[in-house]
Amino acid sequence: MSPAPTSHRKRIWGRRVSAIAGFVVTVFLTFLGLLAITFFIGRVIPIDPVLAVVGDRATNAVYEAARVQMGLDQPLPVQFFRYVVGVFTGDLGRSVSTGRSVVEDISRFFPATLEMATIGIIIGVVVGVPLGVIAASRQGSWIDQIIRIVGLLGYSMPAFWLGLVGLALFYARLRWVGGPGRLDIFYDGLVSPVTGLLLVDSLLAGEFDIFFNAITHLILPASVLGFFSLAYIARMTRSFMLDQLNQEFVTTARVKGVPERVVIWRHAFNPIRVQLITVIGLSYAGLLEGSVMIETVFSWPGIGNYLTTALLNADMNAVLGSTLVIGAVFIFINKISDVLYRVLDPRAR
Amino acid sequence: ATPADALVIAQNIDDIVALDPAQAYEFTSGEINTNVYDRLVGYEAEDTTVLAPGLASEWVADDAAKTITFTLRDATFASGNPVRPEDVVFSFNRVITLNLTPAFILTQLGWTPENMADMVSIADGKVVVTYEGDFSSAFVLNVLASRPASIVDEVLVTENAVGEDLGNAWLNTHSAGSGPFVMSDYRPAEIVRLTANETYFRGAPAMKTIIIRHVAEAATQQLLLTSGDVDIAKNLTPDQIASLPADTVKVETFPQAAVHFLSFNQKTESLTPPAVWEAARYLVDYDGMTETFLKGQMEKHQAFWPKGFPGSYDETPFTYDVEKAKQILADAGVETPINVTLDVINSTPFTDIAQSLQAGFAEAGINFEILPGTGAQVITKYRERTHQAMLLYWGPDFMDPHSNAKAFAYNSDNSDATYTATTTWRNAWAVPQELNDKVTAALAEPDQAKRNEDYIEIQKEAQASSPIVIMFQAALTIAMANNVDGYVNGATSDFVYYRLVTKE
Amino acid sequence: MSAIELNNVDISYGDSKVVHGVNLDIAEGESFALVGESGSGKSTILRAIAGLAPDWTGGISVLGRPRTHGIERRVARQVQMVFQDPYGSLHPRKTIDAALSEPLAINGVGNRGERVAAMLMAVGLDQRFRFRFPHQLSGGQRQRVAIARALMLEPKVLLLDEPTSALDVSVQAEILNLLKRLRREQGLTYLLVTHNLPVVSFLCDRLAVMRHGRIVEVADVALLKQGKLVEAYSQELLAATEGIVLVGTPS
Amino acid sequence: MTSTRDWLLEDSPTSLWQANAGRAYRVFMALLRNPLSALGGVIILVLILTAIFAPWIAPFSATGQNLKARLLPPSGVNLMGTDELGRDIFSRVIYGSQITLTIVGLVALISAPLGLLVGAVAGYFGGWTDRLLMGFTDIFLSMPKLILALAFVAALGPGINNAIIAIAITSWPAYARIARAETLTIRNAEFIQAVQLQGANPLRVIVQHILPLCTSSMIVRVTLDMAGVILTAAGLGFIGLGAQPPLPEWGAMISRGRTFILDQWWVATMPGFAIIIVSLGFCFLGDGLRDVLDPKSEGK
Amino acid sequence: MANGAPPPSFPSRKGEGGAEPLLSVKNLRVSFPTHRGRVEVVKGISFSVGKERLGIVGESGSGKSMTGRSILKLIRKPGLVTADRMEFDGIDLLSQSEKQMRSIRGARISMVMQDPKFSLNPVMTVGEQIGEALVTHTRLPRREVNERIWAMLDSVRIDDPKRVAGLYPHEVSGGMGQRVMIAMMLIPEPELLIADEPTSALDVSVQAQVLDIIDDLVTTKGMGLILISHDLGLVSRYCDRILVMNSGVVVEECAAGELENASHPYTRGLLAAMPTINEQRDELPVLDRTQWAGT
Ligand SMILES: Nc1ncnc2c1ncn2[C@@H]1O[C@H](COP(=O)(O)OP(=O)(O)OP(=O)(O)O)[C@@H](O)[C@H]1O
Ligand SMILES: Nc1ncnc2c1ncn2[C@@H]1O[C@H](COP(=O)(O)OP(=O)(O)OP(=O)(O)O)[C@@H](O)[C@H]1O
Ligand SMILES: [Mg+2]
Ligand SMILES: [Mg+2]
Repeated sequence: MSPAPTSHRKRIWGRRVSAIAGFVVTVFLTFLGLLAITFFIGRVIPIDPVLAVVGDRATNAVYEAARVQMGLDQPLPVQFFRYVVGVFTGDLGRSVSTGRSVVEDISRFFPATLEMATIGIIIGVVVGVPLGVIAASRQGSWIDQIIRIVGLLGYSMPAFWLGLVGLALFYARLRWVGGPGRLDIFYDGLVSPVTGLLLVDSLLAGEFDIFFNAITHLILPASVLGFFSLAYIARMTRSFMLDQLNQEFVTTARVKGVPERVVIWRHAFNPIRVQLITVIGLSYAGLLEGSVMIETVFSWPGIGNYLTTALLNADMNAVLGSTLVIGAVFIFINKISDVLYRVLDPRAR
Repeated sequence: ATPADALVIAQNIDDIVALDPAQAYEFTSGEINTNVYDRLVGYEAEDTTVLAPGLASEWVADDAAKTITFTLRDATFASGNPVRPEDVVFSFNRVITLNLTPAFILTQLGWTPENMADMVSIADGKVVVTYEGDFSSAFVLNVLASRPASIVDEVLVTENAVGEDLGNAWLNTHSAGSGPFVMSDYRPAEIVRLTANETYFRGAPAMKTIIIRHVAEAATQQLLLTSGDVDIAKNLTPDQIASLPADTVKVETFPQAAVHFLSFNQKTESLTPPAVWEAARYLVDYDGMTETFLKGQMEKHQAFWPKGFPGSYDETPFTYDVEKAKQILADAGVETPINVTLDVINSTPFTDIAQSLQAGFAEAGINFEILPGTGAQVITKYRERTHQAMLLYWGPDFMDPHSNAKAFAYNSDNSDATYTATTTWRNAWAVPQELNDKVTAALAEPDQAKRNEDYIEIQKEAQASSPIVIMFQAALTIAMANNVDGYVNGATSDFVYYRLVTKE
Repeated sequence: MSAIELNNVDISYGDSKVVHGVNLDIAEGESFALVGESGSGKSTILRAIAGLAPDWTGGISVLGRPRTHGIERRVARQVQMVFQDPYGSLHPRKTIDAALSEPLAINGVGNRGERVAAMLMAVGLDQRFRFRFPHQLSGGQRQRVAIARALMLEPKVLLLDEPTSALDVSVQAEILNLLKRLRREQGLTYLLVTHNLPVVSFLCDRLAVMRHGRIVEVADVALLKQGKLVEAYSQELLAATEGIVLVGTPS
Repeated sequence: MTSTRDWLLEDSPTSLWQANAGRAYRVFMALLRNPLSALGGVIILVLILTAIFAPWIAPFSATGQNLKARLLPPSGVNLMGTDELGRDIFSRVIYGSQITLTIVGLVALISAPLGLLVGAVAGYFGGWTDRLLMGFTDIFLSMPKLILALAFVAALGPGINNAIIAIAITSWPAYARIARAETLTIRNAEFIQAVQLQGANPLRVIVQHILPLCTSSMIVRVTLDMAGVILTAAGLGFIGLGAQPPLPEWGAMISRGRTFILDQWWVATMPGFAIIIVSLGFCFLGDGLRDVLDPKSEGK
Repeated sequence: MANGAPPPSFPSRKGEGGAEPLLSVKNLRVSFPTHRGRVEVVKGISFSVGKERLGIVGESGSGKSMTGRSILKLIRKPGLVTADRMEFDGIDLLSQSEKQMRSIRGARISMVMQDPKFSLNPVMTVGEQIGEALVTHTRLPRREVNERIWAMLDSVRIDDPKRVAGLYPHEVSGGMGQRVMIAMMLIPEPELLIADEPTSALDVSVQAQVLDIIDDLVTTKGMGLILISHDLGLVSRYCDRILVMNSGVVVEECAAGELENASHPYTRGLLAAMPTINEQRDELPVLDRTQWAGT
């Protein structure tokens, strides 16, 4: 039962190395699977990608030349292999609908979405978590019912509808917020993109006007997104909290005479932080893709818009590239919540 | 509110694939090319129906020798480089060498990469254009007024060429023309910014900046317009237009060259009887649609060459008459019901038209199963001739009746192998030889008046019997702020001009 | 022939070995107890015999035949196990009838309805209970059902893992009586895990005391009754038990 | 009446049928006792009845056009107004319930059992089976769901059936995860070990013993997800890849009506309300079911 | 015995209890709604405790824990507690607000919860949780709090208090968990301790150790103890007085030493049903529930 310490350490090391290797392999395989599925879906789409390049009136010669140039004359496995090789050398190919390299497109569109989704998730967390906690701690009261219903509404409302109504009300009628797009026309193109996140770039450039203008444009779409994540987060928080509040150790805390505030936040809330992180991670990832609908309504030059347009034009490089990026973010977020899980939950250490 | 010297437009611009005039083939890129480049001759903002001198101040046509000699005016590109005959030669050569989509417009003139040195040359500081084929110089001038014939700045383009691309990549994001504007910024699916060219030979435009902002949602465009954050909204529906506030917004209507049609693929057995074609003409509720959801957006038109252009045939002999259609079908012994699919682009107003057609045709026992798809999807199918019925539209490639006659009344080889981008071939309609001949003859007719007569004749024939039912001619209703003046929108997107716009 | 024979058995869970070199020989018809402190590996031994802890070395044979490492049908019909937790050992969504028919269905035995009825009778449960769900039963009733289920296949050997420790004395008595009666009637062999010495005294013939994964003592129950266990740890157990058990129970 | 009730609540049922009916009855009563879940149940019931009796309820046909009566505001004749082709929106909403119900039903029928099976098998066998199946599941999970659905529909061609398939394909992985997690907790339960000891083969253990326990949480989850399914279908309709015209699918109706949202609000709003109400109905019901079917509360 | 616990002792301290009860309860009822209407799980029991050791025994589900919890008003909606009287040291517990209860809980009455596995917060260290009980009711510098925690852990015979204080509940064994629980409830030095099955999870040898610890503290600090268990032997050994409960009712009350002479058939049945270490009976007598039903 007591092996020599060196061999013990070796075993731990071995385990750690194999854990890391396993992790890398699974991530890699997940990526490859992601690529393969998107790739093959893309190839069976009944849309001819060549047409997106040459238009519908091109002559046969022009059409064929473009086809060969796009590599579509090769057998599917070869195309896939070429694509994968490209991906690992940082080349996602060229988008036929914008005519630019996909990497360039994504580096332009993705930050816009990221910015919106991030503000959205911040709203969702800052509002949703306390709401969930309040609802749980007053289970059954009217305030709980209202929070529940608000939460369920978030599940039941079409996002594009809410976005349009929001625009009509807060922008057109009340003029409280900026309209569609990331900035007023007047400010457009004044700061050169560094990170692509306008809020950050404008601060870096010291352009506070632009910063505030960007906020007025961002706030509405982010709030709409935020509403959906808020609904989800509040709901999950409530249900986690209820689970905790019914636990014996909460009663134990009460037996000690601990104030209710401490019971709720320290005893009931602390244990669910970990679960909440997973929930938040999930809904953050959800927001990234959920922005597809919102972006159309708000003319937001984001990745969701890019992706759908690309999809509808069989612009497969663009579709693959954006799916890859969003998928990568999904995987990344999942892993981050795994790591945080380990850091925050003593049971998992 | 928008700045006084800037025109802000809300428009769906995600159709842009390329902006290089040698490659551009979409509506929006056509618009931008027109405002950024000049051609030797062209239809100008002041009157879009008259062919006017462009970079060529004058020209001499020799129909016998099949040459036209152009004298260039004294102009400069926006870059400051002078416009030289070499630029013209370079520009035409580029199109033929690159051989991208719109090249076919120029290759009609018999130009090939091999013979270009002979076909376009410089003599005495003038450009001599030679063409080959049975057509008149009038036709050639129309071709040279088209988009791919735009003149680019050879010096600037060559500086920015990469490898063998003749500057193609660079021109897709920059401009190198002599037109009234310079494209100063283009971000796909986001924005196009045009800046005034102060050295434009017709005089610098009043608007210093034109901003075309990508807004896909019509409702959002409407919001932006009524809020005063844009000056023009381009893609509003008739219903939206009807409800705009008259005190701040005005609406202008521009007839368009595009015709909308319903066509039957002749590879579908049940759609081959001419009686079905004829009955179909009585099953479209032309007036019902144009008076309601197509109001201001389409006009009833039943021949392939649009109204308002020389050679058009404006009679509309068919009306919605279910009984008559039933009679025609019964007389011909066509068995109903006929069940076919109808492919349609899944956006307004196409789906609405399709649904209206569906309701109308069902009355006579022709049942459509509507298959909406994205534009790309529908075109893919169309190109493969795997559709059954199709609801689509056609805009001429250049403003000569032949452009449409070829598409709607000419098909000399209906075999699968010889793909042709005409409506006739794509619907597998083997046009009767007699009609084919008439189209060829009209093209070669040097007398303009006679030529127009010929086209009217061809249209009458095609209207009487063809599996293509032309229903409407499009119109553009564009809503703009009251203070915007001088916006010109000709019959196609190639005729959109911003240089006369002023704002009070 | 011995019912259960363990020959120098080591059992591990993953990397940690929890049972070390255990030898046991239980005769057919015997009732044998395993006692010892918590975590000493008592349950683990039972699980290994049943096939639920497949990671062992050494020799285990049941009714004279060596046992393989997984779950075997043949063994299933000879050896059955009753678990400690009456609440966890019955499927919450299945009626008692279903739980008792299941072993018959698995092993293709016919005439199920009657057998179930007879078995319910044998464990002293009224037919009223037949179509109830487990949550409609008390702990003791559930444990009877669990015993009944173990007996459905008419095994020779019953492995009992603390079958009464979750129950009250009053219920415990019923179950102990039941076990004693069944053994008498059906000639069963018991291997019973417990840390309750009076239970051993009531139900068993011999006992083994375990500590830290090893058997420290095997003794006759008579010695236990007389408080004459040899090993120090056994004595410690005895002392703790005596302190708490009421002295001079009425008999 | 009382005798049926007594029969149902009988403590000692005399047959399996009575036992199961009694359990169902208790669940049902518990649901009714919670006002929100009762409301949810009523909404779903109304939805089902509406779908069945649509031809009798709807005053007009769902597809009959009347171009002269376009975009009329709600009135006594057209309760919810008319749409851009002069069709009665109320009638379309009524007929739309059939489509919604079909979508919801089929998605649930396809994805939940699939997810259940994959998850249970992975969880039960563990090891390589688990790694393989879950790897596959994770790939699907790590793909943006909506995008994946979009891609599938784009590949299969637009239409309601393909939309259903696409949504089903994208929703099973979540169920597989739940089922796996649940299986992991059940797998080592003593009652599972007991059937293993009786010689049951894995198939039997999974199908007869593990799956029934996963179903209640699955039912809850599926019910709660139905709102999402409706919204995804609507989203596909919004992009034009869902139901084809003239089918009165609510999402497609909103999508078409969205250009009118500023001036003829009812065109998009009425089907919007329908979606919200039905989704809410499913959410309420799911919430209630969770409380009722929760094994922790089962015993009481 | 491992740590030389004192031999079984039955000191008589009954007099104090009789004189001025610390807690007196009269006609306590606890009910819960079920689908058959409200069900009473405690049906009007009365008792009083002084500075003595009161044992409550009874089978599972007889309402022992509910009795203990209702004293601290820990029963949450929809559970309902009523009583004619529930007085602790002159304070009417029934009329106390939640806030006032908080100053009583822990500081003056505390309760060792039944199951240490679920009764300890999984994400707080054992030390923090013990300290919390102290910090809530007193103002002490951090250092002193730590000292007290270690001292307390030491007094419940935990070998390495400093290390154990830094552990999380899942890192301690069941026996240690129960000792931690006890430490946590004793550190504010309450006047009355309710111990609900403090040893149910332990095997006999550890059980004895733990109970000896409590007993020791009761004796030295002079507090009242209510010991809840289902084990007759255990209660009779560690308590002065015993209440026997059955389905929400007290069926017997007697001094611990006189348990053998208990008169109620239920109590007698329980006693008889226990096997002994030197068991000679061939069959254990089982409770005949009809005998005492209706009490
Ligand atoms: N599945 C498992 N994985 C790893 N270790 C285990 C597992 N099950 C039990 N153990 C360990 O094996 C040892 C023996 O456990 P076992 O359950 O056999 O003890 P026991 O004698 O039955 O104790 P108790 O009286 O508490 O039931 C313990 O240290 C336990 O922690
Ligand atoms: N929330 C509740 N709703 C309904 N009944 C409940 C509730 N909580 C407890 N009960 C019931 O109250 C009765 C008494 O429970 P209690 O916990 O006091 O028993 P106990 O004597 O402590 O038993 P054990 O020895 O098992 O701990 C039990 O029958 C239990 O089912
Ligand atoms: Mg054990
Ligand atoms: Mg209790």
